[in-house]
Amino acid sequence: MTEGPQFLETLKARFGDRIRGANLENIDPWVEVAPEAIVEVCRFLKTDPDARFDMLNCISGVDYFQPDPAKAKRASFEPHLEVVYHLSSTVTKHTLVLKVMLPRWKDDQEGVLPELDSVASVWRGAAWHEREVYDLMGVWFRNHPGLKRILLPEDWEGHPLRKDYELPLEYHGIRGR
Amino acid sequence: MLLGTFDLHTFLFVLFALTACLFAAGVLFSSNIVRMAFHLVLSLGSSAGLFFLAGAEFVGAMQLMIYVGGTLVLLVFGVMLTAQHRFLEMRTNAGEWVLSLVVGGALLMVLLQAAFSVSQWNTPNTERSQLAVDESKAATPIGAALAGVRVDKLQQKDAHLRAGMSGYLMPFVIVSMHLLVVLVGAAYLARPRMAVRNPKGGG
Amino acid sequence: MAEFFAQYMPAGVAYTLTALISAALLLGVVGVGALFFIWAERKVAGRIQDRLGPTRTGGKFGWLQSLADGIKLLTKEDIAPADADKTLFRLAPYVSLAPSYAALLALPFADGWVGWEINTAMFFLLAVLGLEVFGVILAGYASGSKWSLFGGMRQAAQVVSYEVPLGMCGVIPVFLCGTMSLTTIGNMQAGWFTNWLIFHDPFTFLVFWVYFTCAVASVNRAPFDLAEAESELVAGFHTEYSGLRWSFFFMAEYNSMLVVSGLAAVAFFGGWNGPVPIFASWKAAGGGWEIVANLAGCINFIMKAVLGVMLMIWVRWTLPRLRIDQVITTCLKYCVPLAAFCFVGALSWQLFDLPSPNDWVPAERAGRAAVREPWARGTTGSTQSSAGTSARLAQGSEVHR
Amino acid sequence: MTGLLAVITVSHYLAVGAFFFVTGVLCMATKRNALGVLMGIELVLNGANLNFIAFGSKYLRSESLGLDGQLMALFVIILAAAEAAVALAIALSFYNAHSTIDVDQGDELKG
Amino acid sequence: MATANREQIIELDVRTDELLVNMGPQHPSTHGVLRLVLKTDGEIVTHVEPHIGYLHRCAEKIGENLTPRQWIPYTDRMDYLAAMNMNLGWSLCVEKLLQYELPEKARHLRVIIAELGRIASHLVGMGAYGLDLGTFSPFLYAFREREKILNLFEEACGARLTNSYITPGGATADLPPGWLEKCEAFLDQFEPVIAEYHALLTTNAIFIQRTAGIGVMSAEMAIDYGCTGPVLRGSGVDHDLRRDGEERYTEMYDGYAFEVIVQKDGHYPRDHDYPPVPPEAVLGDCWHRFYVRMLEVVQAIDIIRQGIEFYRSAEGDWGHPIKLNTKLPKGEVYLETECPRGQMGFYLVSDGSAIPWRTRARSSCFCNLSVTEELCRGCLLADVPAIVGSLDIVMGEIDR
Repeated sequence: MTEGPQFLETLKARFGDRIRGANLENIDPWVEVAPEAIVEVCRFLKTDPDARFDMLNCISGVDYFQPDPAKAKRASFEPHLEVVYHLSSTVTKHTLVLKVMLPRWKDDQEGVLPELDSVASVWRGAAWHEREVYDLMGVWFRNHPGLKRILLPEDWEGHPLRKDYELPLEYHGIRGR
Repeated sequence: MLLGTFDLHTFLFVLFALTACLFAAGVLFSSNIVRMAFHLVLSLGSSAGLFFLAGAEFVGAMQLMIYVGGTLVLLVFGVMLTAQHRFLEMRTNAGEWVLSLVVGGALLMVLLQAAFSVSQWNTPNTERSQLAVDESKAATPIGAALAGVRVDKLQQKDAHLRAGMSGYLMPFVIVSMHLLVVLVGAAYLARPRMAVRNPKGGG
Repeated sequence: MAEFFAQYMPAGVAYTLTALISAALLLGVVGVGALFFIWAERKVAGRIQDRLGPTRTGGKFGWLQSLADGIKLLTKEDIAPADADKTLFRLAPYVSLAPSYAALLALPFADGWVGWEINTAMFFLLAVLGLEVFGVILAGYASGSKWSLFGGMRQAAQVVSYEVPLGMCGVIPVFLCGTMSLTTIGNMQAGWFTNWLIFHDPFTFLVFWVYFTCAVASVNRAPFDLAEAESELVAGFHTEYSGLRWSFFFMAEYNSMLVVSGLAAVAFFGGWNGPVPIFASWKAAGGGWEIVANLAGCINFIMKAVLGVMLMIWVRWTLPRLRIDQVITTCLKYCVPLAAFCFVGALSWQLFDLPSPNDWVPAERAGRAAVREPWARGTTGSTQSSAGTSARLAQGSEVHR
Repeated sequence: MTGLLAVITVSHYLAVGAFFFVTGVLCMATKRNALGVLMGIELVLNGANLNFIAFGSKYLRSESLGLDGQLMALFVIILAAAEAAVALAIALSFYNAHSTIDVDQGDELKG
Repeated sequence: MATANREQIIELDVRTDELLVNMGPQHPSTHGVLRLVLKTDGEIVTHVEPHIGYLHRCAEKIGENLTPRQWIPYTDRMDYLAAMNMNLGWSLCVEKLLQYELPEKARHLRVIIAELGRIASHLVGMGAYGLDLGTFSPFLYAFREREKILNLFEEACGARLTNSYITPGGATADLPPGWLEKCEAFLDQFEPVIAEYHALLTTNAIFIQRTAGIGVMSAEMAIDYGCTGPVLRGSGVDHDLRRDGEERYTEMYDGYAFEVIVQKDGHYPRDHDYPPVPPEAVLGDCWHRFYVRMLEVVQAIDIIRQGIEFYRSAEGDWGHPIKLNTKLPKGEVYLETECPRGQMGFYLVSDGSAIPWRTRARSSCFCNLSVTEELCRGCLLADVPAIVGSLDIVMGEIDR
């Protein structure tokens, strides 16, 4: 993940402002990609002979939202969702972190999940990771081969890893709180 | 008193005959195909007991092995293959039942009448007690007969008949060929018509 | 016994009573045998796996473990699934138990110590053992469970396949001895162990292993226990069974193991004849001495049979399970051709009267276990000496001459 | 009744055979399931077998058919096995074509 | 009459007759509470769909409410068969965020413990694989040896299964006196025992028949699905984080001589007497995955022996656990370690407080299991346990 800067220039040259930015100071530098470009960028990174990021290690969702209004004022971030892609290469042994920033709700309508293109067409292994992100974090992946909950029951409501998630009062007769 | 006059043969005969008939009726009257197969197994098994009783031990064992152990297993297998509504039932309507029972009953009466009317059949073998136990056991003569030697007809007086005493070699060969052809034919008939997926990496 | 009862009651009742008592006795043998083998299996398995097995119940070696388990099973609730065909479901264990129980009828434990001296005992045993599959199929089918159905289907395919090589293996001793009577086959192998049919020639030696493989497969033991393969089918045909009905399947299985091992002992290992003819003179002496000799023979036979069962137990706890296609392949590609090859080989060996180990035992030169037909050797001299040779076949051979 | 069962004779075997035969015929007539019909045939053949065995039994008749009876029964069993194999194959292939084993459905020649 | 009869006909259709069966979650061979929905056509499996989540315990959510050291026991319960390696992954991740420099002695201690954990885990994988194929005894032979490792663990940290031993900053305690000798004695005793496993499984004819050529996974497919660990190397991909990982992890293995267990030019690295690869085996099949594990056990013994020497000669402190409420610097780190079952990744996002803003565990088995659907398509029913078993999954890690 130290190799982030190396690919930043290449990516910027190729995708221009669809590469929204980067943080090179972080221990693992990351590159921010525009949501609409993520599939293209990933496909480029996988096939580019210099990069060869053939393995998708992980897709994680991070919810930046401070539910406590008192703390929210001091929070250093705007409420948003991040989807983080950790890539690595079994050939060149490089690693890279990509990030996509999404609104917490689509068009700021509470309850409507933000949407993002699925990278399952680039790495088949992404399908399950995206299902997990959808399940626990609530991001709707477009063009996913079978997006449904994976860890939680299919009739579960809500996405538990969101910071404002509250446990249901009861689920099929089981007391939640 | 009915029970008082039984000897062992009678006792076993009644036992096997009753079970055989009971389960044969079971085959007829059950509409569930698996139960029919089950009843048939027991019925044929009991009739194998009758074979043993009549001294035909080889045929009895043959009945158990080929008929009950082979054919009927195949049959049940067929039932399982075809009946995925697992307990498949096909009922016959009442009209057919009445008609067939009347006809069947009449037929049975005629046959029973015939069976008991011939006095030669109806008289017991008076020498049965003198019969050596080994006499009735015929596995080796049967084998010899199938191989072309009638060891039981050695005392045949008629020279012409003696010459023709080649036993059952010819039918045996024919039956063997027949079985072979049937097996090939059955395998051909029952071959899967659909494209068969090869199991990945299967041996 | 029937005559004794007949003095006091009508003959029909007497026969029924006799039959019931005999049946109960045999069932006791089956039950006790199963208890012992289940205990032995657990004990042997334990030792094989570096542990102790049962240790507490009934004293030092856990003697009573299987009895305790039996009592536990007795008290268990008898469950039938809602989807099951209840009648067949309830009957299936008995259908499974009955043939393996009936097979004991024709299995001689010593010279003349046999429930039913039947001329076609070998054939009868193989036929009856083949019937056991019905219980399994019915159980699989009637359980209303998909796993059971899989087990039943597998069992049907497997047993029907394995009956072919099993029959072929069984036919070799029959042909060598010229009879299907197990008592005669056993008696013909009297004398030194060199006279046992397994040492008769290389083909009989080979065919014993084919027989053993097929026997293991036909009694549904590992590595051929496809019908109850727990790693795939949960428990196969007996998934839905509980309590005593469940244990009936096991009684049937262990009893069948005993029967096929006993059959192997008679057909290949001299039956009740020990490796060294110690009791031969006693037997000839008749009277009480003969009974003692027979008792020793019976013990001898049981030891051989139990050894076979132990071998099966050993195999079970050592080998992984085959896949269904491999099981059928083993049968059709290896066992059947091998058995056929051995069949031809053993008969040729006999036909050309090639040497056999028994020829090298001075005292036993003439006592080789086999039919030696004069017509087959091209001589008219009466060289055949075995007591059990069928007189009728000799008669038949005269026709040819 | 007592007299009827006093000593078992050929007739008794024939009676059981007759029962098998009739049951088998009725089975063939009433069952609409192809495999049921097949089972009827097996019953009929078994009834015939019983007759052969009875006539061939030295125990029942001194002037018996002897070995011939048993051999006939043997051939019947073998042929019945062959017949069952073919019938089962036909039933399966009929089933594949018609998706049923109701024999009433097999009234056209081309499946 | 014919029309009346027709109404009673039950429609049957043999050609589309597929049996839908549930393998699990209560099934003897699904390694915990995994549920596989199988569509079978006779014995052939046409479709497999894994259903997971039966063991989901919200570990990630819990991690957002605990300090990193408090979360250590939760990592134990992920891959509960290799708890030490889970501890190690999380500890390294936290240390990476803290930029903590580990003392020399602690490094070797961790290597010894981690490799012991690898052996213990592979022993379960191996034994349970025997169970999947229907043989019970190797399982107990494997557990007999595993118990000895657990004894060592117990002596070091007091716990056998959920150890919580390795912790950010080092370990909770130093190895007790005399432990190294016991460990060496164990290794000397254990090394010859491996031949037993090879005899019972690896070279057993039935075992080879059941595994060779079954569930063949190409290298591309393995990489594409993100498979890691023995599953990846069983497909012939030369990738092991102990050598290829990031510096924070590989520096732990500085000075250790070991080779990546992977088939190259038809051969596995041969520094021991391994049984040969049977001709039936295809690279990427169940047999190779199993074999890689077996070889890794031998290799782990080597590494531990080296580690013991290093540990003995190492100077200084064995490290000190960080304070329970250490403030984490703002930032985010991701670190993967080579765990027995594959690459276990931890992702830690910190907002500057003592409690992480987000913790994320990247499960190796999760990715490894995701291939089941494709790997099992068209195999036989009995191959399903063989294939799933060869992936050596632990549900605790998949569901977290």
